[in-house]
Amino acid sequence: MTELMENYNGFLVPAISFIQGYYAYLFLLALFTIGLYAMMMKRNLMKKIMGMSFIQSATIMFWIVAAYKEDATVTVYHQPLGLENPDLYLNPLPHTLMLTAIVVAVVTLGLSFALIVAIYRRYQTLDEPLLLERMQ
Amino acid sequence: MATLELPPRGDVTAPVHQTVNKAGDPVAGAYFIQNAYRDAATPNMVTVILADYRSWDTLGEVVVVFAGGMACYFILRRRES
Amino acid sequence: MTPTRVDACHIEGMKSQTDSPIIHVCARGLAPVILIIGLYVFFHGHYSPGGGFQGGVLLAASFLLLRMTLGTQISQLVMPSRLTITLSAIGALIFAGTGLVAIFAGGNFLDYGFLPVPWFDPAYLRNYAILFIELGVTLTVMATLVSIYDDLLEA
Amino acid sequence: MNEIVTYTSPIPLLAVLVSLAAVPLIYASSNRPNLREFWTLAAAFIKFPLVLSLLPDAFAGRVAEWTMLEISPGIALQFRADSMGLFFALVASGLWILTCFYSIGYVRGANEKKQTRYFASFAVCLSATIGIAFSANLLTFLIFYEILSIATYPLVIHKEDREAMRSGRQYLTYALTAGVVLIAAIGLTYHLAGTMDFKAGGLLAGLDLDANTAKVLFMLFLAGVGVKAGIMPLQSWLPAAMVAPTPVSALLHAVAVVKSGVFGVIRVVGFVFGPELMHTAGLHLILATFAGVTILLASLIALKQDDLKARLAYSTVGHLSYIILGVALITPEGFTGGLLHLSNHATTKIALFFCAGAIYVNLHKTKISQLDGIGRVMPWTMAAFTVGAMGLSGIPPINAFVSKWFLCRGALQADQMIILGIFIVSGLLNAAYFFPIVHRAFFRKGGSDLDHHGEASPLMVVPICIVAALSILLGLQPNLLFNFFDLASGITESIFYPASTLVGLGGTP
Amino acid sequence: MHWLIEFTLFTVMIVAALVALGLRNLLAAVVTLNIFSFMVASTMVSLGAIDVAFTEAVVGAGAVGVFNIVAILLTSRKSLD
Amino acid sequence: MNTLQLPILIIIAFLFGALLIPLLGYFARRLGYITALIATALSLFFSISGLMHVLSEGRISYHLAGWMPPFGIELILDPLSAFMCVLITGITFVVLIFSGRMVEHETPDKTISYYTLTMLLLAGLCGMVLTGDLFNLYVFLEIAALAGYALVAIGDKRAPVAAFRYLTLGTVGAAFYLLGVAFIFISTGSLNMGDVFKVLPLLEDSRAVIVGLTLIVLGIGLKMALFPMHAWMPDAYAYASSAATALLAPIGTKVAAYVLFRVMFYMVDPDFLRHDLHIAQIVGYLGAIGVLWGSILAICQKELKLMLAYSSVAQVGYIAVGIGLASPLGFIGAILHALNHACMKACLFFVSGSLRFKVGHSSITDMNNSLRKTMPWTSAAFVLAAISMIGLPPTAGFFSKWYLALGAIEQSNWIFLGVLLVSTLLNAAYFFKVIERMYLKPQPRVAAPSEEPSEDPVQELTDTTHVNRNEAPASILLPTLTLSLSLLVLGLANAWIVTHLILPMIPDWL
Repeated sequence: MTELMENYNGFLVPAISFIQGYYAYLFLLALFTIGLYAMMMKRNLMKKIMGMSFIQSATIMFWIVAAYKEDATVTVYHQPLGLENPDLYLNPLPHTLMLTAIVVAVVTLGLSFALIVAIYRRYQTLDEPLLLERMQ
Repeated sequence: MATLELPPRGDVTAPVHQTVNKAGDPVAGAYFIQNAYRDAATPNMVTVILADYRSWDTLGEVVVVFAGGMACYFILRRRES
Repeated sequence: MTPTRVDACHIEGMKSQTDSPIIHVCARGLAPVILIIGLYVFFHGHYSPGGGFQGGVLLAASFLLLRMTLGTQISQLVMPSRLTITLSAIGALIFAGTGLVAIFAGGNFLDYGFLPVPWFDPAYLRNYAILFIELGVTLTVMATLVSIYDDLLEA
Repeated sequence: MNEIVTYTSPIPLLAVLVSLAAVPLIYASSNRPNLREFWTLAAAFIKFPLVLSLLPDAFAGRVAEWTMLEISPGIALQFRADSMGLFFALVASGLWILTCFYSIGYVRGANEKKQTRYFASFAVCLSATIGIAFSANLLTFLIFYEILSIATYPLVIHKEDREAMRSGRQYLTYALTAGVVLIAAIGLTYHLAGTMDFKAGGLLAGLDLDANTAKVLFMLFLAGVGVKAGIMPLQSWLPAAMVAPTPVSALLHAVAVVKSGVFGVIRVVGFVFGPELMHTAGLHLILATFAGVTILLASLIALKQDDLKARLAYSTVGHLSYIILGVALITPEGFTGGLLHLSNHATTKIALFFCAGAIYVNLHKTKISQLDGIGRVMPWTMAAFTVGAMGLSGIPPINAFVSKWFLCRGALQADQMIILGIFIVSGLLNAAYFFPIVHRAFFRKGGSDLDHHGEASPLMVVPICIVAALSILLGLQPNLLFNFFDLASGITESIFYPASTLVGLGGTP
Repeated sequence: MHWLIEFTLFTVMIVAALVALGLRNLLAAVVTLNIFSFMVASTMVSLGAIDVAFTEAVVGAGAVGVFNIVAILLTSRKSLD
Repeated sequence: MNTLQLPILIIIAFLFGALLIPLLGYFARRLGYITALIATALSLFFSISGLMHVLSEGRISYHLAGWMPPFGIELILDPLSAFMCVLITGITFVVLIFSGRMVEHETPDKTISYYTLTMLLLAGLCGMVLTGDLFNLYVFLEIAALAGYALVAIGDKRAPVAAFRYLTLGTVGAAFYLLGVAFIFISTGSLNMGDVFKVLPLLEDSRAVIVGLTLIVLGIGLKMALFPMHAWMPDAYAYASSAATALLAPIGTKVAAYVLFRVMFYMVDPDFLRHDLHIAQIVGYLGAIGVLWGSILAICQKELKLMLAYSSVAQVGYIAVGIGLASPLGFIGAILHALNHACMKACLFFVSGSLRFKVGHSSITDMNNSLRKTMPWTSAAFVLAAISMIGLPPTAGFFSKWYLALGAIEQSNWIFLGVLLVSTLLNAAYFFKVIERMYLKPQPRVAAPSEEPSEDPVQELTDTTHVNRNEAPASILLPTLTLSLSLLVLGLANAWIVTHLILPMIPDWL
């Protein structure tokens, strides 16, 4: 029993705190990789766009995770909390930046849809092998 | 693996959350929290940063939106009306 | 793969009015509500989450709803296609113009403290200036999203 | 004996620019051949006196200099008419006048296309050559060297047929590769020495260079300038480039371009490395090996050629290496001999090429085996050919004998019996490949097709005779006209005895 | 144990992403993509970024969803992979 | 107006141009072009006066919205960015004059949106150049990128596919960049480049920073078409319309390269760059491979625009080599090459555009010596630009290579030296191929049906001297000639440029 406790203290606690601290980064890394994989390997242009949006989401989430503080509240001024202690509020800067980044991402997606429509109009397909064949 | 050198999630002692950085200069995030309401009489700090402190970014964002619209217009419209 | 008849039907279907009365009625009822929510989000951006961009997307959503259900022809009356690009340029001009006014008033670009509106103290001047430029953001985002939709259907 | 004084004078610049200025005029009057050729002649007649006017100053130890603009921080586009440059410029610009007349006769006689482009390129080439001669530092040298490479290209491909294009490609490949290697060499020199100005006695002389570095650097330089000088593994462009019209072969591929390469070698040996460094690092042996092998192989190959111009081309390859071998001896006599051979070979070889061109225009013959009996049809031309052949074989009254004599003395001075042997053997080989032609021309009976032909047009024959006469005159009295001999010995002196740093006022020490 | 909720959301997010990529019917994939987008927004709420979450929700469900569907209807609904 | 406002004026001239064109174009289509010209001319004026101001009185740090740098966004007008702005606006001005007729010819019903996108592209590029804030750079990068994707998408039939590839890769690049900025931001707590420069030395050997920088370089490398990430570029440039290519090719990649400069030499601690981190060297070696690879692929191309696009891959490699040298000479070489290459590439794409305008195609295999008769000036401009691309003195192209070569020698980096020299030969191989065809290849026996019909086909077969002159119109020809002559001027004036413009930008520590 004591052995188990020692084991718990010596290994599990650090492990759990490690997971608690870094799981978000690791998930996002995975998401980023999934996105890259989709963009490189998927043959349908629509799927490529999905991969692109995964990459963008992963990047955006990365910033948001970085802005998180334990035991802090949202970024709206709350009278009782006052303004003196910045640790009471989340960091608003990454939030702002990501707002912009999301907009950029949306517009990029919109443009890519426009391109897809233009491509389909010319080649009647969105699958890359067929597309390359018809481009010759 | 590089993520291991980043501060863990929710770490209050991360450089981003300090009031001064290692070189002794003020850090933007803490300044915004402390002064946003004072500077623009607006409780939502994100709005203040978005539209005042970093309004140039937001103008850029608006221009991106405009550019996106213009780009779709350029690509898809057959003829300008 | 040549365009099948099904695809052609889709395109036609998206441009014309929907046949289903339920969708018709729901959309007609929902669109103004979304519009109001959009306006609320835009105006309430100072105090809660929201602001120009989100408001603009909601406004655009209401117009898009109309376009999807009522067809492109009728919804032109609400938001004409040829105005969209102009509107989005005007929105961006409102934003950039505010900045330019600040330059002419002797400040740096976008420095709202220098705007020539004498009867506000600086903090409130900034407050209202923020609202004003958010108006530009809203216009641009709304108009652009509608414009992109129109362009996609134009094809 | 007085110190060298430099003074600012725009004459070197003008000498470079005058033919360049003729280019737009030539293009502007492309529809009126007479006016166009007048511009060419005018440029030639202005250029030569300009160069000549610098000569007295050079003998007085005054060197004209003109700094145009800074072309890279600390390095200027600078012209300096020192005696070495003047020597080369005199040869090139002097022979240009004759070539001008000859060209006019040739292109009209052969009914060449694109005459405007031909004359324009020619003028640019001359500018570049004079620029090479007068450049005061390595970068200026490089610039004009590359301009020369490019400007010659249109002349090589003049015929625009498949063979011409192939030769043009080959020529460009060699020339550009050389230029590239030269860039590396010059950059390295600049890095090592911190300067690029040519200095009699070597700009690297006082640097205490590591022998291996010096060898690598020298090999780079050799590859760079050696291509134009036709040193043996790099020579194959030269025979190929003989598809160009004959005046081009004559002036450019016997004088201007190839001599620029040789001039470059001399600059490198005498003004970049200096005799001392050449000795201590053993560089002269490398140079001598290459040059010696080239002389023998080129002469042997020339023996086998049936095409007249190809034979002349290989003979050129061999004779260029004569000059280089003389320089490689690093003895005053050898150096003087090399320099003299630079000018002497120019006059004799140009005579030979002129003859080949005249034969082609007049009789449309290019093969040696077809030349039976033409001595009777074209006596003046073939007489001049004989003079040139005698000169290059080293037979006394002709000027090339003088330089060969000095070269041999140089070999003796350096105690290099092998080199002496090379000179003698190759002299015999020269005779072996030239005299059969003379023999065919005068002592064999020609075919009936020669009956209706006479001598070539006077525009061609007169220049031929003038060059031939010049060869003889210079052989009898090397110091006649332009004091080539004094100039050469002055240069030698300035390189080998840099302490006195002066140009001799006539006469060896 | 607040972070366990986030952990779950993240897991669903990744699963939704993988499913969206795997579906051959693009319309179904788009719906899955909306789930993904909703998960992202929820995670953002959980991390306290309400402004961003709002935007992501509006955009993911509204603009991008509409565009996605329009684009698919205008082109082809099937995908090779 | 106050000279201290210059940095912002450079950008907003374009910005207002972009916003006004759709409004004014509503009234008269011609107004769009005129507005674009005026905006560019204004911006050029502001850039030049900015450059003069910077050289005489030092850098300007412009605080947008009046907030101090860590809080607000900072624009930096120092010699480097001012130089870049002059380059961008100057080249664009020439390109706009050129594209007046081209756009009318190629996309006649889309001129308004074309010029709007042009202005947006330039606003984005100038914003990228001037900004001192890492995130702001991302925003402007996206503006420029979006406009770029759209401009590429119209042209050849294959253009949308090329644009789509450009878009996906460009977006990935931007995402990489943003992720890298996140790493830097999280480690240092600041987005301002000056702040980051101060803090980075204090973070000893932080792997997060290294990863962040690597990601940034990766992202920018994608935008810049650095060697393994160049896949989008050739197609995008080759299939876009001539006017768009002429606009994008000279400056698009240069600005990305400039960002690399900023990040490498102005944001990162010098010791970091030299010893701990081999990013600069890696960039240099990638560039070196790109030089060879791009040149070799360019030799294989049969279409002039495609060949030029591949040669751009190679030329970007030179700039990367200059960065990799991380020495003053490398710096000079890279910046000078950015300038030279912008002029050369613009000129060459002008030529390919004029060919398409007049002949209808720019296929190398179909070229023949009728070109030197029909379009003598255009051909001459091509030859001059080609000579400069090959890098023969006294044209501009030689000198950038010269400085790079000197830099390589100084550092005893023989690989770089070898690459530089070999690439000269490769360049010569593909450019002389074109020149040879342009001037020497005889016309085909049977006149191609696409050529303009001649009155007497028999005569055309037998006699090539009677081809009528059919030169491009003056508004296309003049910019081409101006640029080709400017190559000579730039070559001869390079010492002046180096001492007066480039030397002041080299950071002290280099």
